[in-house]
Amino acid sequence: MPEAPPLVAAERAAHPLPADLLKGLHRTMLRIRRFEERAVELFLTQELPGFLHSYLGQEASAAGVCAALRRDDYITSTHRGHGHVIAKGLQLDRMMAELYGRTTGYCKGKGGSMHIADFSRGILGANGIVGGGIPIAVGAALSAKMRRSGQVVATFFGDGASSQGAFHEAANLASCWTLPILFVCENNQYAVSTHCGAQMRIPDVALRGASYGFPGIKVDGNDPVAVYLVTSDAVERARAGGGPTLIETKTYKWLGHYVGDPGAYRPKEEVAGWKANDPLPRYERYLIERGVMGEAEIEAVRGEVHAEVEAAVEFARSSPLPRPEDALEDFYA
Amino acid sequence: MPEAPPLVAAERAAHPLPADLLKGLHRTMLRIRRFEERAVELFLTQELPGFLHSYLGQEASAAGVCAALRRDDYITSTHRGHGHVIAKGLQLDRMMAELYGRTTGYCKGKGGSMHIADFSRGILGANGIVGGGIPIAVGAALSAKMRRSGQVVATFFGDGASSQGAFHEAANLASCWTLPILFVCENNQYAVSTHCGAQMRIPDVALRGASYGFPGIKVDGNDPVAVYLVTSDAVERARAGGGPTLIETKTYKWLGHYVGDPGAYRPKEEVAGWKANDPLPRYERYLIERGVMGEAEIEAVRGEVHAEVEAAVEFARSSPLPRPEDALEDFYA
Amino acid sequence: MSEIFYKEAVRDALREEMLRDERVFLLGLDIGRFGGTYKATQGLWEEFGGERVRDTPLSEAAIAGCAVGAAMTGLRPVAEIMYIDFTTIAMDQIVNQAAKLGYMSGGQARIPVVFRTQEGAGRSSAAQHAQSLEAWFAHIPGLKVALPATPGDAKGLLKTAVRDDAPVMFIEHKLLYNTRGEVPEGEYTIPFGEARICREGSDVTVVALSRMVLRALEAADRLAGEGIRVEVIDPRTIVPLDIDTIVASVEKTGRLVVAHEAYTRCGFGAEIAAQVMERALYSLEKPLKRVCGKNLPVPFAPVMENFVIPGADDIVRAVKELL
Amino acid sequence: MSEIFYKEAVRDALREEMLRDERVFLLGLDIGRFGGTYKATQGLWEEFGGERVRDTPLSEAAIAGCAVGAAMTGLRPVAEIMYIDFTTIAMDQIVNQAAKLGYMSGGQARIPVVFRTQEGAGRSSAAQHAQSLEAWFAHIPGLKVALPATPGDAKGLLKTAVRDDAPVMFIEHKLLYNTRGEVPEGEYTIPFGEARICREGSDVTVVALSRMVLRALEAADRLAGEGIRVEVIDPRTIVPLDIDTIVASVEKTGRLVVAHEAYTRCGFGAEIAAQVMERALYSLEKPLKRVCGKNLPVPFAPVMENFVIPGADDIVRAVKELL
Ligand SMILES: Cc1ncc(C[n+]2csc(CCOP(=O)(O)OP(=O)(O)O)c2C)c(N)n1
Ligand SMILES: Cc1ncc(C[n+]2csc(CCOP(=O)(O)OP(=O)(O)O)c2C)c(N)n1
Ligand SMILES: [Mg+2]
Ligand SMILES: [Mg+2]
Repeated sequence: MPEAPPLVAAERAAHPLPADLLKGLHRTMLRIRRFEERAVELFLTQELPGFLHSYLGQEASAAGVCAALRRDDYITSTHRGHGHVIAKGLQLDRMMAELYGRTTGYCKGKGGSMHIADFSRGILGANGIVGGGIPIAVGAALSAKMRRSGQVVATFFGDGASSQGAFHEAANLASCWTLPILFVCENNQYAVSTHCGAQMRIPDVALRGASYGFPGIKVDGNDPVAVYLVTSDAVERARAGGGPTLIETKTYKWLGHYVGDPGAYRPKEEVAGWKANDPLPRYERYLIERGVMGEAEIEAVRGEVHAEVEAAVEFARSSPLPRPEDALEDFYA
Repeated sequence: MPEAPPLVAAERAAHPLPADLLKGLHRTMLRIRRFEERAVELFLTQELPGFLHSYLGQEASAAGVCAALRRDDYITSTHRGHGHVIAKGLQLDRMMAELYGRTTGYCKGKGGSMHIADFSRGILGANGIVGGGIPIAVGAALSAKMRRSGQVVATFFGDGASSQGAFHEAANLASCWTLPILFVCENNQYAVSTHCGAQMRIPDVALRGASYGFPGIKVDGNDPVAVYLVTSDAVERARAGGGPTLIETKTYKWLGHYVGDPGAYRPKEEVAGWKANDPLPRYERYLIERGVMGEAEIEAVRGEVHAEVEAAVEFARSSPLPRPEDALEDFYA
Repeated sequence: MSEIFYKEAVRDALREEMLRDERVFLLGLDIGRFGGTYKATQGLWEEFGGERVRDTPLSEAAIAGCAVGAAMTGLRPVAEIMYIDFTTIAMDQIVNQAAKLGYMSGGQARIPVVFRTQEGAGRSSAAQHAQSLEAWFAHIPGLKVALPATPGDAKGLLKTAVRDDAPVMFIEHKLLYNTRGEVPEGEYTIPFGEARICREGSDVTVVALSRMVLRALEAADRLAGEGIRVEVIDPRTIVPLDIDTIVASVEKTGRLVVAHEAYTRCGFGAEIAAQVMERALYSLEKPLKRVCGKNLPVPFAPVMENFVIPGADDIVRAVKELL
Repeated sequence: MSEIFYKEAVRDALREEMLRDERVFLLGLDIGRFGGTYKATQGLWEEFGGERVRDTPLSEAAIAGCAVGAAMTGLRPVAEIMYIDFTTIAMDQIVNQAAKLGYMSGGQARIPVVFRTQEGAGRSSAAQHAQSLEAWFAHIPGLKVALPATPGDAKGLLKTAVRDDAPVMFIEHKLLYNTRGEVPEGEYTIPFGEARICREGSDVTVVALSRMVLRALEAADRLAGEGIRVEVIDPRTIVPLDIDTIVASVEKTGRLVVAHEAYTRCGFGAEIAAQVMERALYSLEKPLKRVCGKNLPVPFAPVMENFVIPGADDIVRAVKELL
């Protein structure tokens, strides 16, 4: 069985990255972490309606990818999308308000957790249909190319989504038209209860790039710098007209499929192993070792992020509920 | 760009095949050729309703594949399916009757040219939806496996069909379950007017086997022996529980997409080149060189096949038309 | 009679049919050890093993198509499509293949496949997880369509579906899985095409589908307090449809309300309206009322979601407007 | 006025809109040099080049999804799905994405996409190439649905569709491409939601869709010979629907026939019936008649195909039965 190219974390030394960028990655991961922890609590105490797919454990993947994007670059996201949109720059308050179904939410309470969008930030929406966002992202990439805007698109999807026909059709189309797009497969090992080994008979989704004639690269999805570096290369290629790249970030979701799913289908040791590989302390150690940040500064950021999340909860709680008839607004057909 | 494994025609000498088999391939090719020539004539003189997708030029592909199958093995076919079902053993008279929309046709005039089926011969139907037959074939393979019948399935589809999500989903599923199935992509270079080079950015559909963890092999689709040998290996593997194989037969359709399409999108030299590579005389030369058949015997077979086709036309013409209310029969829901 | 949950009724039906006929098997997403999103297959993987309770990759088109191919070749698959919203990915296999190949082959193919899925809003899951799309399938000749509203019907109709030689869309409702109801002891099946008169009444006929049957009964209860006698009819299968029972009721009451969660426009209520108009126009004393989902995507926030989905109040109001 | 073919009307509309607005572009199978299966895009590739007239791989889900993404980000794509039967492969993108994302994003997204496709039987293409599925799309809030019956309407409605900020299903008919009709000189558009009274009459109202409009006019002609005055109405768009015009006509005639090729059950005729029943029940003197496709897959052989698809004779018969 062929293997996809090796992890790039080792290449770090060759690419000294600016401290700002490294700090930014850290803050993003922390914002995701804290937002998600809080959302889980609020969900379990039944303050939040609907259901919730937690991004806990995968923070490095979104942070690394989005740090390599411009503000006007596009992303499409998934049912497990909070991390993506936080990394792409959304405000936690309006996000939290959306989770609460308030009028101040990004989608005025019409979308909810699974559907956060902010077009002003290039966020074309999360998607409740697994794989549904991938062809849409290809369309955005075509649009960027036709409008000669220089924008690039990153479309996030899971290991499970790579079994969808939509992935295949979209990847092939993007290849035929040499579009500026990154197919970012976040392989968190499971699609609901189905292990990726039962979802496909190849070790890496990244290998599928070869079916479309573009590079497929796997990367340690718990290493934000590695993800950033791989993504940057792909973005550069895409912007220069070199076409698509498939990036597989190997990571793990800590909780089960949705909040409330105990995830009993997973071996305990597996979960423990990945939790021991928590991307956040690992990256903080790295920052300290490299002298980018000190303990105190890290602690200060933690405090800021905590406060930001609490303020977001306050904002959401005190925001108005929609009126029933608001359902009639924002409908154009 | 990686290349799929090379043509196997050269390996022939190592596999001396029985004369019966070699003669059978020849007769099958001739039966397809003559049936199709006649159908085209009948269509152009407006004796046949609907539309017609001609298999002319591709005869070696169906003949080679089906010669490697058992009578009870299954196939699913396509809009360009006459060759497949002739090679799988159908009678020309009931086929022709179906093209005429007569009650004596295989589907009693309900299916027509694009939908010939004969379950008693393992022919699960041709399909008007490009790619539509592929998941169905996977289901038949699952059924064969669950029933422990030892049957194998071959699903035919075109180069264009390989862009369909259904192909991807079906191939991956067959791989996950190690099913006894052959994915036979007949790459006749075009999907309607779209050259396969505009349909994908890889040289061979065969390369896509790697996305699913099973072999992908390309073969000269105008060489019935080569196709037979490759298929036989794959069938053997499948029957032994070794799972799927993707086989790409490189060939060419002589006429345009449907009868009546002048195919103006194709360079004249390309058409001429492929016609010069006519699989039939080429194979006949081979048979003569190898001493399997003499000119006279070949001529005799030609005569028999001509007569068979004429009889089929007669049978169809003299068969009863359905009554309008026959539309109400054969409906079970 | 014993009281069980709707999800148990589904599970029991599958289990009994699998025990009865070894050709019956299940495939779908996370139906194995996980027991299905709504736990309707819980325990079956343990009992029958992974050969007959097959978790699939995340590929709805392949799930449906694989079921069609298996059904054509001697097996009797029950394919689960997790949400009816995801049938959009499997439509070719359901509509162009399963529904048509029997006919197109001149009657050679039998395609005894059941597509189990669930529909409905009410869980703040937003517009892509809350549709009720039964009318789509009812439009397509070659598919039967069942919508059980109670555990008893779920069990009896599902057993019938598994035994039917034609493709069946078996549409459960996500908010019914945890409802309880009486189920007869021992083996039973419920024939397709026989409506159930859930409550007799002479003033107004309410034809309700799926979970709206419960809302209709609730409304009927409340209206009974005011002396208004509502007849509640659950067609149970919409293809085939027991129009005779509906027409007989309308001939008695002269007034018709249809209630379903599906979008009003081109919902199955329209078909009922048309058939009543064809067969019993002169019996109608008042215009039709449709108490159906609004013609809007289902919004996330509960207060808006409740607004677009009809409830018992809406039925009460509609009935009163007809008097 | 000049007489042109329906396919030319489609082509002219696309061409004029592409000239007017550089954001408009086309994508689909074989629409480029090949000019489209029914030649409705002929010449556009030569005029606008492969950037704006884009041949795609054989991937309907990607075609539709790509159009949605392009529409969200500033372009105005017209995506061709070669046969409406193949929308089954693109349903998720059309129904869950195009129709809903504008709403779900709280109104942020505008999705000005046109899905051009064609439907109908009559060419012995068998059941997978002969459906008329407009009711599916009319069921889904968030999609507009147009069904032009004449070259004039094809051109005017398509131009409106391209300019609309909501997704539009633009459904042509395969047997209309080679029909001719008058088209106004110069720029014009036809608003959505305005029915056309194709022929006035006071005895019976016939509401017909797509190619059945022609059959209805033929029937009306023949009936006129017997002194029967039929009013023929073509809604032209079914979402939005000009129900007022239909109701006004029924109030005049008291008799309603609906005619479409789509399967009868859950066809759009049922929706018209329901709306008339809601709005004009007391005006109806006779039961509704539906002259629609039989509830059967479309068979291949011409004699059987003609049997399942309604024609002018069937309309004549239905009208007479109402008198
Ligand atoms: C087309 C479709 N099928 C099924 C589902 C139900 N579902 C939601 S998430 C999910 C698993 C997705 O797995 P993966 O793509 O690996 O993403 P992850 O949840 O692991 O982030 C499933 C089956 C869906 N939303 N859409
Ligand atoms: C899903 C679908 N899309 C489009 C078509 C129209 N169509 C029929 S055959 C064909 C081309 C098929 O190309 P290929 O798979 O290479 O087969 P070939 O015709 O070359 O044998 C197309 C586009 C169809 N029948 N089904
Ligand atoms: Mg996953
Ligand atoms: Mg081809």
